[in-house]
Amino acid sequence: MSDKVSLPAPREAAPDGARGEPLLVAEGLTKHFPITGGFPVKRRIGAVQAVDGLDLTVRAGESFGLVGESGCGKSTTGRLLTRLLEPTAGRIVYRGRDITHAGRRELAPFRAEIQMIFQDPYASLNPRHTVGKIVSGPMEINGIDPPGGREARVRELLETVGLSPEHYNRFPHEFSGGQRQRIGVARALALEPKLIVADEPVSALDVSIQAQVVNLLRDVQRELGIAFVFIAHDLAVVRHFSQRVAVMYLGKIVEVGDRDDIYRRPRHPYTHALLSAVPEAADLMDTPAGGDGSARASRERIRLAGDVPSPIRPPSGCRFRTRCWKAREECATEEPPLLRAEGSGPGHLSACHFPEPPTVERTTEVILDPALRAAEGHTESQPPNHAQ
Amino acid sequence: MTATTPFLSVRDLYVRFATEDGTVKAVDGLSFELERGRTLGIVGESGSGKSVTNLAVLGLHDPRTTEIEGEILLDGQELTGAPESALEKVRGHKAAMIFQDSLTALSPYYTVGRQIAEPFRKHTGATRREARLRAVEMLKRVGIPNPALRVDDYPHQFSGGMRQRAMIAMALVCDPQLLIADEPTTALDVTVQAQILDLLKDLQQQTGSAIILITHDLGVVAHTVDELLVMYAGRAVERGTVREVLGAPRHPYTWGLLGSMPRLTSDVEEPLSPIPGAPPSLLAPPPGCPFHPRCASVAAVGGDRCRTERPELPAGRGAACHLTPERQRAIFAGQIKPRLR
Amino acid sequence: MTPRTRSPRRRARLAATALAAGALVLSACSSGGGGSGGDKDSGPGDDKTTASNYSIGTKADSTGPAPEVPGAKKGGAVGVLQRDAFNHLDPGQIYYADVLANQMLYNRSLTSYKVDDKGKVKVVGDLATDAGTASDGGKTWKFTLKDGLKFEDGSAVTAKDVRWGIERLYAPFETDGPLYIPQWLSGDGNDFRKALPEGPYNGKHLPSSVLDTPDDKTIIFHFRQPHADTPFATAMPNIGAVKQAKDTKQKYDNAPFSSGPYKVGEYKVGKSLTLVRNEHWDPKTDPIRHQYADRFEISFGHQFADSTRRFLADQGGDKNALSFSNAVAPEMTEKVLKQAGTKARRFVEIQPYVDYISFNTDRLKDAKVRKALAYAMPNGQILQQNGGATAGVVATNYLSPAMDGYRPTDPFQKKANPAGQPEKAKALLKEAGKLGQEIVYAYANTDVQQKVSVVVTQALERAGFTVQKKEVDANTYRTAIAEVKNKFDIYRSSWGADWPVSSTVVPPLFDGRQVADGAQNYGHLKNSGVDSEIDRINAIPDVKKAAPEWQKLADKILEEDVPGVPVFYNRQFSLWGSNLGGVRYHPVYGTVDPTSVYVK
Amino acid sequence: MLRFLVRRSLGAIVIILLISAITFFLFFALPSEPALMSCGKNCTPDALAVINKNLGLDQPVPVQYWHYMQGIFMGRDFTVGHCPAPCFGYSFSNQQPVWGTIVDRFPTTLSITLGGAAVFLVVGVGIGMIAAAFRGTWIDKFFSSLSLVGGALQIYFVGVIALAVLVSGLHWMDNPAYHPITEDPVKWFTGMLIPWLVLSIIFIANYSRMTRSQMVEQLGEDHVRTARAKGLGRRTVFFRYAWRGALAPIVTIFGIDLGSLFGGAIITEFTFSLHGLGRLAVSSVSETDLPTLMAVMLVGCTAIVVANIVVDAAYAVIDPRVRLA
Repeated sequence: MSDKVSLPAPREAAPDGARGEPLLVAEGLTKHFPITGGFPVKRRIGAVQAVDGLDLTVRAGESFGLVGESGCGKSTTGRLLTRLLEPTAGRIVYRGRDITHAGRRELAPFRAEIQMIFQDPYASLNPRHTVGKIVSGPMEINGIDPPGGREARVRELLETVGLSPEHYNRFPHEFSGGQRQRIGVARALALEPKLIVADEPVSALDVSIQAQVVNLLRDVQRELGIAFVFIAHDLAVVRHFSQRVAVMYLGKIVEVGDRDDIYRRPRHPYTHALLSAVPEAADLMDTPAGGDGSARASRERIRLAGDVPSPIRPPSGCRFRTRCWKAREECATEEPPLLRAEGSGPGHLSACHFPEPPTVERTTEVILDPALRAAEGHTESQPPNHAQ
Repeated sequence: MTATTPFLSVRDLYVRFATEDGTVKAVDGLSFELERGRTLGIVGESGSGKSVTNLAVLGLHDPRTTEIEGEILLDGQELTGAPESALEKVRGHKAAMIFQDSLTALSPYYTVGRQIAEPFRKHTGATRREARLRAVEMLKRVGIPNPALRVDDYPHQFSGGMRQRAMIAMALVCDPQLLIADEPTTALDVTVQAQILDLLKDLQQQTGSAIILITHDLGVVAHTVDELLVMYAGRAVERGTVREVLGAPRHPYTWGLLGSMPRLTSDVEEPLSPIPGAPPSLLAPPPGCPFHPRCASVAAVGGDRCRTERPELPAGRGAACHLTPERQRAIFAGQIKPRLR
Repeated sequence: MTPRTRSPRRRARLAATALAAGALVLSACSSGGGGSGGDKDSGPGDDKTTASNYSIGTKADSTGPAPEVPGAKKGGAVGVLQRDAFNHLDPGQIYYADVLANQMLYNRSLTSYKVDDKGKVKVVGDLATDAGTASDGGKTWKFTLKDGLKFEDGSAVTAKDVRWGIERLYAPFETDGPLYIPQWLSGDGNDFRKALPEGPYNGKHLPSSVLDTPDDKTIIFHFRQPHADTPFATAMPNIGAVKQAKDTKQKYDNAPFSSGPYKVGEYKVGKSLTLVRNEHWDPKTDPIRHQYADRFEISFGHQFADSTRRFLADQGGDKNALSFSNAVAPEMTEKVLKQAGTKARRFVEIQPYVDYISFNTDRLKDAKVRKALAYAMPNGQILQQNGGATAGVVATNYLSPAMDGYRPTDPFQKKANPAGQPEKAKALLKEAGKLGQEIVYAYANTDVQQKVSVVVTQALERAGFTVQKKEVDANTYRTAIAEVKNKFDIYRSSWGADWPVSSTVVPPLFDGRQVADGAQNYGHLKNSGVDSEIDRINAIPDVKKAAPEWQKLADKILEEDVPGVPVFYNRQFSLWGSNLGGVRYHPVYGTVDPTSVYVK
Repeated sequence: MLRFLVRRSLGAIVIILLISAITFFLFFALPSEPALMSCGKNCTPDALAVINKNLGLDQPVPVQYWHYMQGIFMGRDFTVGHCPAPCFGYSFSNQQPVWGTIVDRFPTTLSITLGGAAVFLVVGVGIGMIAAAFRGTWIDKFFSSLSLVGGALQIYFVGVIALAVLVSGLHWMDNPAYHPITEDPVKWFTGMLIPWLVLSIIFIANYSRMTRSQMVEQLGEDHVRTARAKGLGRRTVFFRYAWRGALAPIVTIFGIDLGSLFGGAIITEFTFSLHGLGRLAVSSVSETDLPTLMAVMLVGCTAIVVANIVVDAAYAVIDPRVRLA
């Protein structure tokens, strides 16, 4: 309806644009997906503890990275933050307002301010709608009429994301994967959100296209001052995009801190293992051609055993202990709190009873995988500590 | 075999698919060689022809819709045009393959043990009992705990990493001399990927087989392969040892790939330098150099050469580019390398 | 409603569910062509059955054995293909065509119809020595049983058994059969049951002042009113002998105790029935029935298309097969008429059933309007929708040609104008000042009636009516139109006489005192003149003399009161296997008469 | 497996009870009057009342339902006598104990459906596999167009033609009839052959098309490619890997088709003058014969539910990923 005026944002709640002010706060955020079964009547017999007691703060205008392996609960966290899922426990406070259990109507003003970008650009666009319709959709739903009209705004947005305004009347199938993800970004930007949750936005794209989209998101984030929760499994991409990073493992944050805290001075053994597992072409790029030797020379090499345990019955105490080379008895009984470890900078928290030294610049070799151990001739039997 | 004949030699390979929209030139004149005990990495984005090439090596394309030309010599045996019966003897025996998605690449209907034992029985004539023992042994070798029990599990009862190990066990069960690994770790988590890559490398050291590793991830090849082939739009655009290609890349496409990759150590304040545009359609690839519509060096070559003339990939180290090797080196050192910091 | 088969509702439902729509389309396509062929061929049906065909037989006529059929042989099994499973074997429950034909083989009644090879019908004594003797002005009727009558176990049939057979009709479970005799004896409607609420089962019996059996051979009825057509009423199958010791009440329906030439061999309810020879039946006592075949093997579930196909193919056992009541499937009519060699094994005969369109005189009060409707009604086209010439003949008056005393009167000139006379109708409407009169037309939602509704609507609108169609669910159609206070102006109805005397037609259809929910005076005609005329004719002691009077009254009602218009007289088109002889038409039942059938 | 069976059976009982209640109450919601069927021509409201009393229809519907259900489990007394459990009452239309009728008719329908299903599964799946094996060739195109024609056919139409040609025209076979398999297996087989073929024709078309597309899809699956890459022979790959994968969806569809198979049986029974449950169902509706209708519904539903449980169990055998619980 044309007589609907675009709603003024409820600015009185929190001073807008103050970078660094907490925008979104999650406390004890928990999501358990029930598993039914049993006999003879089906009932709840357990739960996938997808997210379990998560505390995090996203500040206005910052880019917050959420990294972890599959099943760590990062995507669930994203859906909880945007309230696409109802949390089992915990609180979500957006700009000072508790929206944990807000209903449709109460959420309406925030819906426009929190947007989401999805992994699969194919699945998230309606193939029967034109690009114009897709991008203007959120404006229509929220009854927002920007000055100059919706179409003009859409064309402007298309330009912003690197598409041509002439693409307004095209259909999604006429675009390549990267372009489709650009359409998704344009749609998320349509309502001038304050927070965008991007769930694996580039992982379905080819390397060269992935870089284009990462650059686009970076520009959007920086120039428009939008806060981002950037969810990805690719550590290098997260590092490139995020000012602060949280590492998740089995539904919990094991370490959180500024980018350099995590990538240069990690304290949690899992963060170390993750970083050491990333195959880096750069290891060779910096060394001149020729010569032999291993590329791993200057980095620690940590090879864990097996896969991540099931989130249905996570290990007691510290959840990482089953794959950790430093694990001791108390790790099984006592859950390590997320704390600032001795020697860490401010805001750098890790959840470990026995934190690692704060550097990756070492030549530690930890081999837990039995097949590797056998093949590489490690003869000792399962030493708990393998640091050399 | 004489020492001069390479173990695997692919010459002027063309693979074309007949589709409703026309003929797709998936592989367009590709040549490479591989020796025993060596690992060749083939890197490229989707549609570059890297997987198609390797399916052609084992003759796994549907002959009704695929046209294959060229020469594939495996240990002196010509595989293009070979009868199905001959190919069946090669597959899984002399040359085996590991696929990307172990969930779909293993049959959900049979136990892991049976799927491992099957090619062993077929190729060695072993009894059911022997084959089963072999399967248990293979599972143990790839690091599956309790192999004697897990041998009777179905693939869905395995975790993703374990399934990929089982697939490796299946591929290696007949001690193949050539192992083709097609994106073997793409579906895996990074910690598991590291285990699998190391495992492949360790197993190769034990068996001395040749490996072709197909991937889109330059990081993966950096740690695993000896030689590297970069493919774009069905053609090889650069070749060399992995140190040569990653340390001093010559082809503008390779520069683009490296510039597109964020690194754990790069300067986060600098944006990535992606390749503009998107890969070309293989139904109607651009004339001349297929990369020219996205290439920043067209001006450096000058004239219409890039648009009209197809650059050849020299034998040995080199790139399929109209820039002279000197210009290639100069541009990399002067303009590209600083940006990669 | 119509006793044509068990129930038209059922017929319609089966057609709708079982047959694909294609079959119905086929039938519509072929009925045009088949119709004319049927006309040429239908020789016997048109004029043979006239008034003179019926008479009351003498004592000599009632004496057995039945005249031999020339060429008849003993032995063999006759197959009978029926569509619907028999709903009853208990003679007390039998009313409708298929089971009427069937009961002839194992059940004998006090009187019965003797049909000769020319189609002439005499009412003769069956169990009784003659057709009964009246006294007391027709209120008392006396019957004497023949000698040598036996049940299937060899025991003699006595007057006590006949009394039992009649008295059990008073029991509450006997609801399906005709109730003339009990009602004449003990009261109208359901009141008669009060005379013997449990039937004879608790040892009570009707007093001799009502039903008298002074000895083993004599049965005397003392009716409340005179009834000249008693010999016809006693020919209903339920006025016969039931042996008390074998009466299993409801279960008797599956195991009737035979007094006829055949008895129940094996009965798989709903599937098949085998009748085998009754060795204790004495042909000398029976003026009607033969015992040529060894067995009758009756099977159910044969759609008309199936039975017709098998008779046409004439293969194997089907050569010895017939059907009591299955007609030739409409879509195969032409094929049957054209195929060589079928002429000797088929007939098309008039049945005692008439289709009407009733006019609700409570709503259409102006007789001119009703006359206009009668003129406008397209009888010929309606008949076409029902299957054409082999399914019926255009009706010209209320009484069927199968009735005694029938005359081909035609007050609305239907014979000459089978499509109706819209101009005449329009003129009448104009005269009445009712041009554009709205007519609420109710019809059942069966395929045939839907097609009929189209031609009726067109014809009426041509004649200046405005038609409002009201489609009624076939299951509730009868209840809906039988409601006195219904909101319809015209609707289809049909009626079949229980015997060929019009006392079973005119009173139920036109007696103003019988207007009630559920009754058959669908036109709601209330004319005291008509009512007193009905009483007068009913009192005439000689049914032969009464017959022309009924016709006159029916014609007068049609011409003056017009509570409806007759549309067509139904016909039965039968075909049977080539190896059977003695297959005749039973003009009273409207089916094949199985009593003289033999295997060649 | 046992758990699965017990749980599914419990669920089935609930479903069947629900269906019985719905049928029962729906019957009375319909504008139908069962008494009319036994009312002859003398049908007055008086006479109807008598009949309604005879049939027990004068009581409130819930009471009738209660008596009915009681009868099934504990037997019931009627004026005719005691009716032992399982007592489904006496038919309104022919006063027969309904259970006896059901027991009599059930084997016919079972024979028609099982035999028909066997024919269309074997032939349909076979044709589909052949077409898939030779996909793109004239063999494939021949079978594809054949199944297109077959899919357009109707049982009634094919049935009439089959009878006209095979029985009346060429005299190759006798009129279809049901003979108990226990008495004469050969007669049973020959008597049922035409109904089977006719019933299966429309399904054959469906199943061959579905099998072909499933096989083609499976042949393109990664795990089939893996099997080939292991050096397994074409035949092994085709039958052991592709077919096994195609089987699961076929079994699923078969489970869904059970209902229409029963529907097909109704038309088949009418076309071939056979006496099965389908015919009984239709006649009980048209005759407003509540006890028979109820019994047919209950038996039919039970059969379908049981068959579905069997299909689900078979599915679990075929696909180890499906865990029964």
